[in-house]
Amino acid sequence: MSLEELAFLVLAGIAIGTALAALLVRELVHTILWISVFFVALSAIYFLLQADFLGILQLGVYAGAVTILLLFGVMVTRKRIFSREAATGIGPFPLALALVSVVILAGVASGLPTQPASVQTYAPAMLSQELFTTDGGWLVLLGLTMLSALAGAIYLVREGRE
Amino acid sequence: MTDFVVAQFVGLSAALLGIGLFGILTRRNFILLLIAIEIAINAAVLNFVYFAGFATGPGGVSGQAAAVVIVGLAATEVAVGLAIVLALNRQRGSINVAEATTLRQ
Amino acid sequence: MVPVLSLLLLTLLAGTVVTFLAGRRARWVALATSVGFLFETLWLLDSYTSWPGRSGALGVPQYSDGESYAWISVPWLHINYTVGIDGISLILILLTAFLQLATVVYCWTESRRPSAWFGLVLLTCLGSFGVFIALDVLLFFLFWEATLIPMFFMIGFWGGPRRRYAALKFFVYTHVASIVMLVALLAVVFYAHAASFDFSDIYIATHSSGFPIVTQAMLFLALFFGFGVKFPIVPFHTWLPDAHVEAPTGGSVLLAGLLLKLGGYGLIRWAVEVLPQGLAHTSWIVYGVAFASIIWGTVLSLSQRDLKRMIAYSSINHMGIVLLAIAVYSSLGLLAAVLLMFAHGVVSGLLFMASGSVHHTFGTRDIVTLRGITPRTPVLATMIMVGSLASLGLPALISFPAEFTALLATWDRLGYWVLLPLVILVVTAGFYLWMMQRVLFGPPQNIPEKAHDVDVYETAGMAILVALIILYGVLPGFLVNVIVNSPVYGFP
Amino acid sequence: MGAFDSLFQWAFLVPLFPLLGLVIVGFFGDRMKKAEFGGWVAVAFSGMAMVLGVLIAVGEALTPGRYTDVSYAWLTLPGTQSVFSNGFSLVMGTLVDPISALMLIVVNVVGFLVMLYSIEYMHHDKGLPRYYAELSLFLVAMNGLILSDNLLEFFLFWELVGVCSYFLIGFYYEKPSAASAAKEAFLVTRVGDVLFLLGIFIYFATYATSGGGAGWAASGFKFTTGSTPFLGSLVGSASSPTLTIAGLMMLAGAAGKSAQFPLDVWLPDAMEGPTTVSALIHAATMVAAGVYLLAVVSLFLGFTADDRLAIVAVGGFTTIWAASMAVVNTDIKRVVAYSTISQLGYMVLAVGAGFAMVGLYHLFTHAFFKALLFLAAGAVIHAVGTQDLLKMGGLGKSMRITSIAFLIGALSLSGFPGFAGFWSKDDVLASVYSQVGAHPLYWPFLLCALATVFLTAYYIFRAWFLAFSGDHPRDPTLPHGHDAPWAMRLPLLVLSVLAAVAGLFAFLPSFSSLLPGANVPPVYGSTDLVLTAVSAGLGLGGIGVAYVMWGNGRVFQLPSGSPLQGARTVLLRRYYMKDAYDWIGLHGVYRLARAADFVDQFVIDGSIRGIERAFSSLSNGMRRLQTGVVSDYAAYVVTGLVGVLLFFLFVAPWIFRTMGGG
Repeated sequence: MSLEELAFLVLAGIAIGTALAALLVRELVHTILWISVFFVALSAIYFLLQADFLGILQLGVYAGAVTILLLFGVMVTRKRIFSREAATGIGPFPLALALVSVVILAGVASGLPTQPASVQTYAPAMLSQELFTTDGGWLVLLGLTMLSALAGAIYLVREGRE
Repeated sequence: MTDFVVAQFVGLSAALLGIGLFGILTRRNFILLLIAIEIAINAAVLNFVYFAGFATGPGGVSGQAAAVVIVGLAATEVAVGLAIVLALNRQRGSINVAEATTLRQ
Repeated sequence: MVPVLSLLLLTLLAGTVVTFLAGRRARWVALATSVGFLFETLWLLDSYTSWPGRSGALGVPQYSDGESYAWISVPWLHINYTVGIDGISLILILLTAFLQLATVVYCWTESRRPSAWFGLVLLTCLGSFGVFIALDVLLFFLFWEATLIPMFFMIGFWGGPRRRYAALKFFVYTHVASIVMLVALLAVVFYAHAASFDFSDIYIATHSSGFPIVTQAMLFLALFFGFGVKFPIVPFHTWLPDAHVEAPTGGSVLLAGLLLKLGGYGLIRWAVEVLPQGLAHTSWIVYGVAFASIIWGTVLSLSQRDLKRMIAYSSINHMGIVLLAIAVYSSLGLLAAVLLMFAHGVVSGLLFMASGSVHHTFGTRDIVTLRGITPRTPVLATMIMVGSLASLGLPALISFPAEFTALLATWDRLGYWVLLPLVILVVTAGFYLWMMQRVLFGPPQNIPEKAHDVDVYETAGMAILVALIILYGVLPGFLVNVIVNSPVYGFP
Repeated sequence: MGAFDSLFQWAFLVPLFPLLGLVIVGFFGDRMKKAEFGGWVAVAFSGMAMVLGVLIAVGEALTPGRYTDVSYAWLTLPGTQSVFSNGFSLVMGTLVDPISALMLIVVNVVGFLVMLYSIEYMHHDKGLPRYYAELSLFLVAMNGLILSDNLLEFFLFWELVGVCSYFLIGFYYEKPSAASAAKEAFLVTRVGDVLFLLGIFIYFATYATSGGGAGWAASGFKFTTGSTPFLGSLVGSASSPTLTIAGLMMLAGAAGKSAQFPLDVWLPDAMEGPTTVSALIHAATMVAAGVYLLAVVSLFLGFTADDRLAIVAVGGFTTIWAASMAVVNTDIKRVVAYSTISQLGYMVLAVGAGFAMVGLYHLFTHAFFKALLFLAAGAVIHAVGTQDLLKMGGLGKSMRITSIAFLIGALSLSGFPGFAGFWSKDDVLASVYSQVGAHPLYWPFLLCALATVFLTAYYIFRAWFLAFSGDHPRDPTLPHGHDAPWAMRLPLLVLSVLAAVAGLFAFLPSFSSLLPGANVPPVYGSTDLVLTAVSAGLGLGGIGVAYVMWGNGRVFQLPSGSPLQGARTVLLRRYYMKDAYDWIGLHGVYRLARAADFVDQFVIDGSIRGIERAFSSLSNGMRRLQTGVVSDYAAYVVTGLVGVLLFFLFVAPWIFRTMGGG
């Protein structure tokens, strides 16, 4: 087991653990903390996969902005700090559903090659060249969506609308 | 060059997707719903990244490009989600998903 | 030569349109159209002396007065306006003409929206006339549906208390059946790779050797269902009593007189002639259904209290005998089937008119409460008696030659099975006599003061039918010699 | 050809005259000043028919033979593969031959007399035009039936006669009992007619091609082509089961119309009609049509041995069956009606034994004395207004002529030596006796016939004594009886004479050619004399016993305790046959119909409504799924996803393997 594999396994364990914790813990603020740890773990995995730019991006966008946004959302919508989140009366159905889908995907995964393979690294220049030339269209689309999302969000939360 | 086993990565993203789904289906609070969705999306981005990595040949980089775009999208999605949360909160006072059924009639 | 059939179709079409627009004078236009149509049909009748016979190796039945104009011709689909008549369709056209005239005269004093009423009456007759002359699948289906719409409105608008339910039920039953029929017909055309939608092309295609027997049997059963529901055959008959009870008198005369015959004609023309092997292999099903209809119709009419409902069930019995005559698949059987259809059309028309007048005069059709109406309304009583005696097959009246030939054909094919319809004949006589004894004879009971005998129009309408019953009862030769000039002759 | 051929051409006029009468009375009857005018028109036309009929009969008597005329193709039908392959046409025509000539006399003479009688008898009834129209229609149908020359034409008029009896029995339609009697008569005869029709099918289908040449069908199923019975020769040898069944069907038809054993329920009830109708239809003519049918079939088409046994059995048993019911009945018309049934039994017995002509001979004589009895009874009812024998009594003094007429009829009926009944009844007994040797099975039925001779004499004289002997009517309130006016008296006189001498006609040389069969007129061998003596003795014995029990005003009271009382009620209730039929009709058929109606409404219709309800509940169910909660929708999406995954991962490869692999 090379060092990297060990690192990967640890990081994967952390990711799954924090994800579960984020969803199961009662305190809303705690979920925000757990989810930020989850994002950091993911960015670490990206670094592991030689996708440095993405790692940074993940850190910046998710670990930073999204977590803060969520925190902000939590703060606004709660009457009292640390109010406990009511456990939902959920039936076994969704749990079974999630488990089944995981099992299926794992089943599919088993078909993949199991012997180790090397990971390619790409220079950020290649990435940016890819983004701005062949995948230019996606970028423009991304831009447009962001713009409209912005307008929509402003419209939704503006004052004076009864 | 670091060597990894693809299956492990796929297993990881499958697990993350499972957790995401579980979150979506069970949690009644809107914000938690958003978080669960974020987890599921990250599972997908992870897929893109490691397949980009394991791809042989120059085309692989488009995987990372796609990952970038999706991360961007996910961010906007959270923003809009929160806008909805705020609006919902102001109008209905609670952000419990089960009560927001006005669309049903 | 003169395109007679198109001319006829034109007169009826023009008449219908003008009647709709004619407002107060609608009844006169309707009368003119029906009289004109009757004369043209009579002219056609005596000009139709011989049948062009069968041509080609496969013995494709030809049609006299045939016309054919291309309608839709696409490389892979040829549909054209083909019309033509032979002995079978001519007799049924004659029935349409007579019933049309009788109904128009009978409903002369219709006060509620007369223009719409007479227009619908003419439209139904137009539709059934079209069905009898159409020799193209699409044209046939077009006219078939054309009869459905006016009848729906007649029952729906002028009907009795539960008319909406009855109209809807009637429409759904018949429409579903006609869709099955259309699909089956199209399947026959395309499956057998017929050159065009024409009857003769289909005939050639289905009779060429390549057509597998199993498909023929399946398609025949589908067609049998499609036509059977209109017959009506037993499991799918429940729409008829409801439709009749709720329909206005004129409506139920046309419904019993014409629409039921469409099913019979369609079965003979498009199912038995086109797929003879089909019938041969599924004959035991058709026999079973025919016997079931005969028994079921009669047994049920025994227990009915409403006069119209009783007559409706007895027409199920009669049409069961028609189905039996067709299923026997011999020239004698087909002749009997057509003759019986004509007879039943006239007789049930008269009976429905009479029961309509009873309802109009005494306010009720309930056999149990009506008692001894003869002293107060002798003319109406005689009409009911003639209708009932004709319906139970009295010799000097029209149904006897038809039933005699039908039962002879059944004996010829099925042997002692014929005892079943014979016993049913006695039961039919039973409930008609019970009705007559209860309604006509016996001491008069709860007769309203204002009850007066039928007025001159109703009498005239019914007199036409009574004249027919007696004329064709004493001299059935006129009908039989015409029917024989048709494909019936080539049958085994 | 004979001198009278030109006369036989006009044979079709015989049914035509009453038809004219019917048309005139029917359409102009009620417009005439007095209702009787319609009656006189009808009488005139039936008189013409009688004159022509008798002329034809005399002509036929002088030059016996078969004359067919007037052929109109009524129905030309295409042949079918299996039978009458080249099609056949049913041709209507008239056939004058010895037996139809005989019947012409009977029907038209009695018809004319009854018409004349009913002018006076129906004088104060309303609806006279309808009465005379229906009576004329009956004469048309009956004459048509006699002159028809093939089975189908026979059946046509046969059913028309049935309808006329339906109208005439139901003449007083406002009386519920009359209306139900009419319906019962028509229904019971219709049962017979339907089986008769089946017999026709069998004859037509099985014998279409037989008989040489183009076959029987080509000639339109005429009764006969040559002088010998057409199928007789064929039948004698082969006793094929189908032919036996056809014969039985004919017997069933005849039993229906002539009220023989199983189907005799309707005749006693048919007395609801006016007495003149009973006299004409239910005594002399219509009921005789059944016997005429059997005679025609046995002469022209031929019965097998089994058929003959069946016919003898039915005839023989009916004689005693009806006579026993007549013994206890107290209604004068019903007594005579039962006697008609039992006398018809004699005729059927004779035809069954193979002596069709003897049967017709008895029919000939019976028509006259039975019509006489009915008309005399009619006169009594007309005078005293009641039909109950126990109320009458001592009318002999006040109604001298009627009582004498009734006496002559009674003597003739009971076979008093010298009278008409004696000759024909003995001839029947003699002919059956001659067959007993060859067919031992005929014995019991001969014994029944002999026993009935005694019973007949007994019940008819019981009626006579009850009505006419004694010095005063038992019921004082009875209006004073007086003899009928001349219009009714004349027919009584004529019929009395005929009842007395009709038997002797057979001995006239020319007349006997009308009855060319064996044993007619009765020829007396040694054994016959013994038999005649026995039957005459039985007759006289019957009269004596009747005198002892019921003579001059005595009323015989059965001791209440005696077992015979039970027997009396059974006989009075007609062996509960009528109740059995009513029970079957009411409980059996009607209940079945109600059950069927229930099934039809709720099972068949219900199933359709059921489908409709199923669809609406399905759509309701779907509606509940839309809860509005976001996560539910997410759950549905995921379920769909899982489903698709499962399909592609597991099911598709499996299908591919099975299909692709195959």
